[in-house]
Amino acid sequence: MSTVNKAELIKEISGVNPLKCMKCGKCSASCPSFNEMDIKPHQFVSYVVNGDIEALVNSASLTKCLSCFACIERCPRDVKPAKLIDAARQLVIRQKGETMLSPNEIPELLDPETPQQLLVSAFRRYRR
Amino acid sequence: MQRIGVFVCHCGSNIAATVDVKKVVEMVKTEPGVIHAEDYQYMCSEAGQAKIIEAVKEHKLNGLVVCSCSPRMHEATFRKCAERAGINPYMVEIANIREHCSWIHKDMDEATEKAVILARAAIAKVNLNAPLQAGESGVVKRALVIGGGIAGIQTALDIADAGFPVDIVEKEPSIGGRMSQLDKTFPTLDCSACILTPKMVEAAAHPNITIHTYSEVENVSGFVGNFTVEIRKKARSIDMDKCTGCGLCQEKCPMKKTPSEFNRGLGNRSAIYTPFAQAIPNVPVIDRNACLKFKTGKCGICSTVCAAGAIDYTQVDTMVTEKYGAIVVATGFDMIKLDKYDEYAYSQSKDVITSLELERVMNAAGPTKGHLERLSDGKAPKEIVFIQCVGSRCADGRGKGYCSKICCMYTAKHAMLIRDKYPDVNVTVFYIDVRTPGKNFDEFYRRAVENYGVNYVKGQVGKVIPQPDGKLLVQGVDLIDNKQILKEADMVVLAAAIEPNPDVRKIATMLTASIDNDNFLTEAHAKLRPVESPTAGIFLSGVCQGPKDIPETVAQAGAAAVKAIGLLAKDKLMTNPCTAKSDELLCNGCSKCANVCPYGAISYEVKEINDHGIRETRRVAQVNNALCQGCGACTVACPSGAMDLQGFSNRQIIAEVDAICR
Amino acid sequence: MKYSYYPGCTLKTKAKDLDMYARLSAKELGFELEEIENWQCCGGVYPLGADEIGSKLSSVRALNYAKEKGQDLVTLCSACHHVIKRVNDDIKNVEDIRNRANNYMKLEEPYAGETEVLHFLEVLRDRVGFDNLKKAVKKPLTGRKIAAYYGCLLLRPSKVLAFDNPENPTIIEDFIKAIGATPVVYPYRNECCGGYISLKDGEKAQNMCEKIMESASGFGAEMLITACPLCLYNLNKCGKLPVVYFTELLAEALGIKED
Amino acid sequence: MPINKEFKPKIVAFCCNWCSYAGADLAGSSRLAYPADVKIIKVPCSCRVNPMFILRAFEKGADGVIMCGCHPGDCHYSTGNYYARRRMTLLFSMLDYMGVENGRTRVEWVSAAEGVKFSTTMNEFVEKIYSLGENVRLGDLRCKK
Repeated sequence: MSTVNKAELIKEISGVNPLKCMKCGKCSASCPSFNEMDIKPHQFVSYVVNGDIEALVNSASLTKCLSCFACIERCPRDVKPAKLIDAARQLVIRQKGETMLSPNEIPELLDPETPQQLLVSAFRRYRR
Repeated sequence: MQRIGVFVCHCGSNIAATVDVKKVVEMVKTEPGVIHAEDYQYMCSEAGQAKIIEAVKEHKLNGLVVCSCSPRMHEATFRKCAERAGINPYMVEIANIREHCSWIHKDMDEATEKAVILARAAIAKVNLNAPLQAGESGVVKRALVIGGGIAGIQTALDIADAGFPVDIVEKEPSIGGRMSQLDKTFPTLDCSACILTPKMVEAAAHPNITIHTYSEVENVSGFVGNFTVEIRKKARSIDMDKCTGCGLCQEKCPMKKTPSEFNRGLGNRSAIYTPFAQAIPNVPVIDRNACLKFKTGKCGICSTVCAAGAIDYTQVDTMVTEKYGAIVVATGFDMIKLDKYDEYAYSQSKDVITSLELERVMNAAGPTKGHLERLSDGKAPKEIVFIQCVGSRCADGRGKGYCSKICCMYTAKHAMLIRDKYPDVNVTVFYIDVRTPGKNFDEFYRRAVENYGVNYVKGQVGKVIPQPDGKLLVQGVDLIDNKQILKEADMVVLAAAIEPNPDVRKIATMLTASIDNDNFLTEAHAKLRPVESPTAGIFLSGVCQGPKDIPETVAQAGAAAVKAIGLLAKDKLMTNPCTAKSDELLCNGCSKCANVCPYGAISYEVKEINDHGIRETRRVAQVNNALCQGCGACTVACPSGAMDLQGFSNRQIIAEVDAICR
Repeated sequence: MKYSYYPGCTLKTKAKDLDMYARLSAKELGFELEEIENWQCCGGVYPLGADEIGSKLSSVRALNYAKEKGQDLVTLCSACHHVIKRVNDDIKNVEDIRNRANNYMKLEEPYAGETEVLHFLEVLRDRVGFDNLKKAVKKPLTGRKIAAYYGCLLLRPSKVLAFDNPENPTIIEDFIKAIGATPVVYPYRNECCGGYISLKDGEKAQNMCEKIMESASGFGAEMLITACPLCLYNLNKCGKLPVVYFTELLAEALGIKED
Repeated sequence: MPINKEFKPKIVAFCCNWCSYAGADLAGSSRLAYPADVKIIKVPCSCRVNPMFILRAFEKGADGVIMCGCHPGDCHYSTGNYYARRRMTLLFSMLDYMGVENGRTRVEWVSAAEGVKFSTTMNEFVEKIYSLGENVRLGDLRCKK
């Protein structure tokens, strides 16, 4: 798939119009995972606009976003950066064989108190 | 049969780029009644108008169709042109092929086809036009200004200086408005009160100005040149003629715990109060909701201490009815409520304040006597953070879509004043863009950065986090460094968006003045008629029309005054001749038309009618042309089809419908 | 009053307390939670993608079940509430999702978002009323300083969840007042606990939970209460202050908690 | 009815002089496109729109008629749009009864500041008319020779 198509696909999956962004940075100011991210929440918009999708799908930020929706709640332009991040994540995990969490890893990650909810949500986030 | 000329304008390339004007000329030549058709670069220009006049003479035309921009733009121009050519100005119709055609369509064939159809509709209408004569109406030589802030005061002074009487209606107990609450003004840093109060005094002393404070406009009727306005003068509970303004009543009033509106609720006032020391008039009012006398019947101390005997608990609201030729709206603005912005902890912490509250804190007459201090514990702050664009430029349904325009400059002012007076206080400003267009404005902002060391950070704040020790942790972002910032501050100041005074919608409805979704009043033309409402005789002054700072407000206030003076200086106004007219032969006197008329323009007369040779005495409708505004409600209500609207007759509109559906 | 009740997977296993105390308290307060038959896991995470349908169907089934019974749907786990409420909003407002979901479901009567989704706390606030709850309290928790932890999922995005003020919520504080204790308001109560990140990056989640705990204890809290099993898990790992489900305290105050 | 690709609907829009005509002007000066099928007739107020005009339009082959006025409460003549609203409600239900579907008639309030609304309304309305196809009903009712 060409880069242009991928950018279009991200816009389609996310339902976000990145051109609405006014680059205020309130998403990055609100993000609890800001320091762990290589591409920061406010930068997602320009990556999609510029069509630099390769960098985006290879970004560590995809797994660092906690889906806490603080950026969605506070964005003054209704751009919803978390939706863009999730759409990029979908691009990765919808490809055959691509996954960010293998069932083999699971046992060692568990402890006696681990709630089912944690596993379910982690699988939703990391795998198709 | 009419002899019609069709004139197709290129409007440079505005029309000609999308509409094949030559083809339009060719296509309309065969329309019934069309004797002549031509196109020209700019029909509205002197040369274009000369072509029209020439064609009228050469072809003995008696009707004109101009295919051009919106009639709202140049209908008046072409009507005057027709008059110069010796034909009745109401024999002109405009086909709007710019706003309604060339500007919104791309495909040339499609746009051309539509332009031809629009031209045909106009031609069909002109075929049925009849010459109309405009009537005359008088002008009441008195103006009303609604709102007594700097905009209203300036407009009133300018109109009064030109020799016309003006009334100011202000809902607060004193004139002065928002400007009276400010401490210093940009870009010169002079004291707001020092430049405002002389104007207030001048207005109060001006022989042509009458000030109604603590009053509201209750009802408006009439039309340009002849408005009738009812003003409610709220019961002040003080005899204004007796009160000497000594202030003893306020001093002795036991109910001192009412939040002061003037100090934005940061301090308290008594139940009997003047909002501020320089109030005009310097006569207090009793806040009946706070007054012990009104709540319990006991007390009455103010009455006891008043040597002048001015206190009158029995006063009631009074109504004043006055006639005006022109009305200026100067209702101003307020800051938005911040209840939807709790991430900035405005409602959670006393040390998070709005910029207008900071003005009061910095003001020597304010709640802290001008000392910069935290409102929670009175301590002197060492770190202050300013947050810009709170509720401005929003598209999320929480805030306003527009830029409030004044915040960048007043924040630079605040930052500079603080750094000047308290050099040990650090000031950080989080901004999205710094917008400082205006004379000496950007220089002013640069001074804050370069000479006063104000720290400007490009980026927004996500959350203000109150700490157990009373400090405020500001979590923001520096987009240039690409870093998240956690900054401990003692005070946070929010540049909250401004919005038009919420009362303005009610007033706009009374005036039938158009208003936009943000509650700003709409101007008649965004560029060429910025101080007039589309409703004739209504003028706009100050922030009610859009965000502006003091210099701009004063300039616009003057402009609004000039427009009002221009109206008041006329002895007669031409009235709209497109009024209703009843056909006595068809009228059966049923009164349906009179019932729907909003202007009471229809009356009945019993007269003898010669109905096809049969003479009989009937009750028939009569339209008073001076009162009729030409809405047409009666024409549709009339069951017998007797009532019709001149200029928009049933036959004319049906001819347009037919032409479009052909 | 009977409500359809969606417990969700964790309430059947690690978070049995959250479920049990809710049912007991409901009975005491005069309403009944009827568990939906054959409910399926909500997925734990709301699928953000506009083209996701399959992952929304389990919620639609639960919603339709409640509709057919003519009942409101009550949830307890924050994640389930978030997912089901948002799916319901999609079905109600997004024509494409509504059509496609109904194509899959092949119901006799299409589901169009008719069911009202209520969190247990909303039932307490809007149906029972905190005033009435206060009257029903037998053993008020007087003197206990309790901090509410909301997390993300109940509050955001507020346009859909419409649960409370997303930046300065009060519903759990009002609940704490109703059961006789003293609520402790602190600014981190709506900050993220780390959520699912704790599976792969435990340290990060711990840092986040520590900030929350520190802020709560700094403002004088003795314990935290929450509605979310994952938040409870993450916060408990941090260990500074005890964390319990709000239903447990409710049962205690109503005098029905067995010791 | 199969959608005819050659179908060019005839759509008449009645706009009041004070609000919606100005709104249409604003749509124009903001270059907010809508299909050329819409042709605007200016009336002083929505209350000037006689139901007869709308019947005439359908009789002459219009496929849709839309009437725009000032928002309720904002009428330049105070009450005109209230009259218009009541008249149109009655007329449209009668037209629907006669077979001119409700989708072919519409009332919309557009202020002078709502260029965007004007354009989106017209786009929606034209799309609706395309989906309904050509209007033949009132034409059939005419006494044809």
